[in-house]
Amino acid sequence: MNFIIDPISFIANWLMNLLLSLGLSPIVSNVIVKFIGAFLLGTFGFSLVIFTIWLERKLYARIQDRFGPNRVGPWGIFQTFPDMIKIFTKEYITPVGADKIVYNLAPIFSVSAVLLTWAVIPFAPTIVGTDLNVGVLYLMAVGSIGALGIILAGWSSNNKYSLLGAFRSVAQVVSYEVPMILALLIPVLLGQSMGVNSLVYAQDVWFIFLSPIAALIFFLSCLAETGRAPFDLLEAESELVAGYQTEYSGLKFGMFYVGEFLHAFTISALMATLFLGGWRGPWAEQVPILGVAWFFIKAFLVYFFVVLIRISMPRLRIDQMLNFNWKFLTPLALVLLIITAIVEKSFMVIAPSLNLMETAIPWVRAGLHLSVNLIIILITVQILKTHRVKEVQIVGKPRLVAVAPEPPASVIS
Amino acid sequence: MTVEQIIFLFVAAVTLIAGISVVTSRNLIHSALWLILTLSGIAVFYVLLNAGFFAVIQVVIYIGAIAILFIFAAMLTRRVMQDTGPQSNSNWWLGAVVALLFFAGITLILINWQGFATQAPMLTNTSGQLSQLGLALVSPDKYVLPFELASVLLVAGMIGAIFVAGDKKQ
Amino acid sequence: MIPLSWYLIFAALLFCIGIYGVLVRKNAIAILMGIELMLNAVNVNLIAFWRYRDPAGVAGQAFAIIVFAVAAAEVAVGLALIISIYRRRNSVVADDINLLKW
Amino acid sequence: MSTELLAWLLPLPPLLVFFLIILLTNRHKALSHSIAVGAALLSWLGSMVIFFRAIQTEHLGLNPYTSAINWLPTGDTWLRIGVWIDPLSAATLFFVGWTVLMIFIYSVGYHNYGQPQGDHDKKGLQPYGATVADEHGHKHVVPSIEPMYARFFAFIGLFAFGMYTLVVSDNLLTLFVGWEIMGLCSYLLIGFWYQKPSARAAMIKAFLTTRVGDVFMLLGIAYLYSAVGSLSYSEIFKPETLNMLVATPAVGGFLGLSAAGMIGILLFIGTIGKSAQWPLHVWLPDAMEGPTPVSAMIHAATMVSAGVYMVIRMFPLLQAGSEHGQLTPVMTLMTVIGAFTAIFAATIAVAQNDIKRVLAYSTISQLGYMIAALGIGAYVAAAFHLITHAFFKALLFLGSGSVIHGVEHGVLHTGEHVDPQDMFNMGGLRKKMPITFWTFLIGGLALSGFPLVTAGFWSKDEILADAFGHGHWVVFVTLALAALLTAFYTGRQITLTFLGKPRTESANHAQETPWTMTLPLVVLAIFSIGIGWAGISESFPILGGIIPNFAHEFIGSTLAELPEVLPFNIWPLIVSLIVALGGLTTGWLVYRNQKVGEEDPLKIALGPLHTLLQNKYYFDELYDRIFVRPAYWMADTFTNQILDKGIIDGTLHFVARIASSVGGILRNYFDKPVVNGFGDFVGEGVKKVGQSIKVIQTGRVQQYLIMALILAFGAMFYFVFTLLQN
Repeated sequence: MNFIIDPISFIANWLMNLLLSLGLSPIVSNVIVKFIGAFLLGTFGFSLVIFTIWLERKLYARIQDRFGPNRVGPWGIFQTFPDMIKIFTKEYITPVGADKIVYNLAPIFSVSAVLLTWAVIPFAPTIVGTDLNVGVLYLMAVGSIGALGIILAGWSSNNKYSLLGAFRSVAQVVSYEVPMILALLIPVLLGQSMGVNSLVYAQDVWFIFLSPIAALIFFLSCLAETGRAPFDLLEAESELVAGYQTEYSGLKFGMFYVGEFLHAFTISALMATLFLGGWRGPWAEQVPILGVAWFFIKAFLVYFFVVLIRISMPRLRIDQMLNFNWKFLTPLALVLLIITAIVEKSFMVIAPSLNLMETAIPWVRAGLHLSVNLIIILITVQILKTHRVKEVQIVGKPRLVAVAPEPPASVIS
Repeated sequence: MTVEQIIFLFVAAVTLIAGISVVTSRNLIHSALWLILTLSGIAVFYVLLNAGFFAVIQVVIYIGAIAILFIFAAMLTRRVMQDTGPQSNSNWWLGAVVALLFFAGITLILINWQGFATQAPMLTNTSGQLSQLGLALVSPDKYVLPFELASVLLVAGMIGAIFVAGDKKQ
Repeated sequence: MIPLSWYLIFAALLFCIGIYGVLVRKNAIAILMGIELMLNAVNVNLIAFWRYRDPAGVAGQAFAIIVFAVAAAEVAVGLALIISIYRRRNSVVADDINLLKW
Repeated sequence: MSTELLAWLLPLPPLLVFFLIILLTNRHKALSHSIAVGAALLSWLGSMVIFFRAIQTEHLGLNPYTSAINWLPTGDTWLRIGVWIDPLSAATLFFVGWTVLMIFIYSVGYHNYGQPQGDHDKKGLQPYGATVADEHGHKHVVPSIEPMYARFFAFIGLFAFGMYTLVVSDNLLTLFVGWEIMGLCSYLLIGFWYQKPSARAAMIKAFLTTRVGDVFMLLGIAYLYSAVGSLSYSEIFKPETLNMLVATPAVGGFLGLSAAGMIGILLFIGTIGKSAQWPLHVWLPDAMEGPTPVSAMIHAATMVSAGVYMVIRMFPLLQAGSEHGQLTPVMTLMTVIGAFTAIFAATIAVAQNDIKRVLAYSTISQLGYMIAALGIGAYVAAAFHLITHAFFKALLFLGSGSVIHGVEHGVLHTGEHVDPQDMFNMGGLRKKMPITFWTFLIGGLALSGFPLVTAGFWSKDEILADAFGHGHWVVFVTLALAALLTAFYTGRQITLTFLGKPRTESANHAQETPWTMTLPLVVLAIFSIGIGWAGISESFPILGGIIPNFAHEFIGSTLAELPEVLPFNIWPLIVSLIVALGGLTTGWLVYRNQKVGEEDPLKIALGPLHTLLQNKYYFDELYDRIFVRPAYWMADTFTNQILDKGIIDGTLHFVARIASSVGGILRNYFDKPVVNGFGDFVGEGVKKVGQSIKVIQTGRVQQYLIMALILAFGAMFYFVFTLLQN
């Protein structure tokens, strides 16, 4: 294990020996090393954000056929630093009647939720935060904490609009959690384990090829989770000012901002690990660092795609978004889950009798799953077409004009 | 006093204080937050008890869903932002007395219970633990019935909640 | 090592705090929180018993899961009821909800 | 067709007629009377065939035509019924056949068949008349047809069935059946015009009095059956059974009678009822309410003679135990009753004005004659008199019917309101109704015993001769007196109705009745004369030997040993001559020139005695006071008032009152205070307790929880400290 192949674990061992040599008990030293590792991971997360902010603004510009930030540093690389400084120096304004504790706690929650997911993502066969055997479950838990942060922010800022924004965003986040979890279950099912690292190991054939639909559902629901792209009603500029972030300013607002961007990159990282085989690549086993490289290439590829969607897609209405989730994604996810389970089970039963070559088995399995998924796609498309026709007719009907909508009593009395 | 015991005591203290503050805090939202703290404390306990799966489940279900529900409910059912007046009803001391009595009673019974001070046995194979649990939950001779009943209960709860709280206007 | 008694005492304490919460709090939602506390205390006990009495078996864990499910359902329905009561009676104080008497 | 089978079939045609008319041909008058007369003809033909066959057979008495079948299972043996044709029944069949046929034909005319429907005739009342307009257009009233025409024929058909079964039967039971059917028919026919109250009273009176007699007769039959074990004649008249009966004392040791005596008396009482002898004679005069053919058939020819027939049939039983002519107690009783009834009825007949009532009483006295003859042992004479009497009495009744019919015709014609049956409204009908007059005259002479010519003379003379011969002086004298009175009232009747001048306008306009009524009269008249010659005793001075004494040989042979022929004695002959001619001439002399509205000379002569006779010795009033009023009293006051209302209702009311009072007491002193009280107490108690406990239910959930927890703690406390201790 030399430095080139696996620098991080090398450093980790070196540090461990250092501490032991200092005479600390193994447990304590182990704790310290783990602590340092966590610290490094956190800072790496934040530093990534700086880079991705610049990257995204550049991409926006290029897509919109303009240059984007190019004043500070070559190609505007250092543009994010003056932004950061600007935010840091902004004045802390806490609204009157705001619930102090909760008001300050909210941004911490939202950022911590995102950072916690990084603990589980494996960059390389040996480089991973903690290899929890319930890694996927951990991801779900952390996802829900994010929602909590939003509510508290919206509530504690003592402002009707922020509360309204909070409710809308929480509704969106919580409802999109369901299809995300269901989509997550499929790789777990295929990989026979809940540990993220073991999932990556199981991906001889990338899961995206086994069940493209699951990948699609996961990708879409994660987008909704982060509140970006077509689903960005959280702080839709044109409507509710900045949603739940209106009362925040200064560093607190920065925290939210960073949280959001980091979350965008995290979902692309997750997408990469779960469906694109994570650090799987030609020599990833032997050279862990190479695994890291593969991982980041895939992650940035998905991230590019996320940004692309964000730029090009128009914003969805809240009812369209919820209908899309509850009437399309969730049922599709459920059906998919059931069918893949059946296919998987039947394959395991039939496989021995087919006396295939040892190596061919995963490919046959992949082919089977792929074909099943294609069939499902065709059917859903067909259903959507018929539904589409009905939709047009309904919309076509003239609607009563100038009827004062009754104020919803349930929201705020 | 091993590290583990120190952690146990520390976390127990934190959870208990959070629990008491849940019960006594004046602001409903604050008590909800304290509740979240206690729940996470209990999640830590699960980790101490080598039940990692349960810790995560605790976080997902309680903190992720139930706490949020509480906060939602708190917000939906408040006339004015701040709660006013004493939060506990008149004969609170009777409640306190009963709680203490109960605590005393339970501890007494536990003390008399012979298995009270058993030490933690060594955990052998923890690897298959989770899958074993999963299998137990769906194998007919073990716990499939409660599992199915729980699912029925959840569906019923869902439908009930929607129906009861659903806005009848539209 | 931590003996089982500590967990049981801790669970009992948490349980009694829950009882106090239920008996004393005016606000219906606070009562529900109290109930949540009690349920969690039970869960701790269950897992503790599983860990200390029968780690090989799976009964404790299964029961804990069922308790999770029940707690979730209970909260959902409870809060739904409270919201509908609030909508009709404009008050969530337990004392006001006293119609169910002779 | 063997005689036995013919005998079996004899009664059936009238029965069929009865059912046919009742059920089917009730509305068709012509059809009904034709099938009725046809049936009578059939039976008449059957009886004539049987009679002539019986005459040809030797010693019919010893071996009569008989056949019997098992009818009622009495334990392991069977009660056998069947037919029994011996000389007596053959002879009876002869006169029954003839009289029944004649009366059927007569009824057609009597009920004015062919006349128009009555204007306002109601069912159950005598047809009054119909106004008819002849070719000149002026109206005059004509007698109308009987509304219940077919019904009459049905009943007399049933009656004929009864009579034939009685005559033909070989045992006492079917005899009794025939007896009862005739009783029923007499009841129905007397009360034929049931709307008339007098007819209704008469029918009930007839039925009840005959019923009294029948009860005793039934007792006799029962006693006989229990003694002998069978009722058929062949069994009873065996010498050893007769001796056994004589030997065994009567059940109750009644007056020292033997069983045979007892049975005889009981059976004889039946005959007293049926043949209207002295104590039970009251119903026969009132029976005249019925239409005349009924009176003729039932109350002259057949039914009443049925009683005598039964006694003749039972003669061997009644005579059992009498050595060489000495009278058994039954025979003495018969003699007494017979003689007394003869004189008694004759005296009443003299004072009657109604033409039919005179004949009724004469029937009673003639029956008295026969019973007396049987009493003294003159078996053949009685039987012979029975036959002759049937003929001329039927003739007299039908004659009176046709007289009444004629006078009624006159009444309708003149519109006078006068009683067509009262002899004092008639007179001078000789010229108006010649056939009726001559036949009635023959009948009257036969009844009074006009010497040598009429049958009545020979039969009555026989009886007187026997009485004289056997030395029964008292009987001889009374019968002679009765004969005198009979001759007198017959003469009175004939002179009043036929001779002299018509006393009323309607009598003046009386017309002769149609042929259907006069033909039977002529036939019966022939028989009233002819039949007598069949019984002239050989020892009669001149005419003795010419015609063999058929009656004696034939009818006499029914008895085991032929009764000995009495030597001729001149005295009874002289007496009967004097009596017959004297009575007739006095009757004619007294009433020769009776004027309209004049008093009855006899009334003047007898004065109070006459009123006594007119009112039939007040027997009706006597019976009314002895039997009828007590019966009513018994029914109304005693059973109804005292027994029913007083005792039964009384007790019931008493019990009811007690029950209600007890109920009241219970209600007020036990039910209300205790039971209701308890119920209320419980109810109120629960409410109060509920009230007090209500406080607990505050509606606040938390308080409930506290209470529950405290209780739980209590339980836990108990558990901890007690159970764990030990």
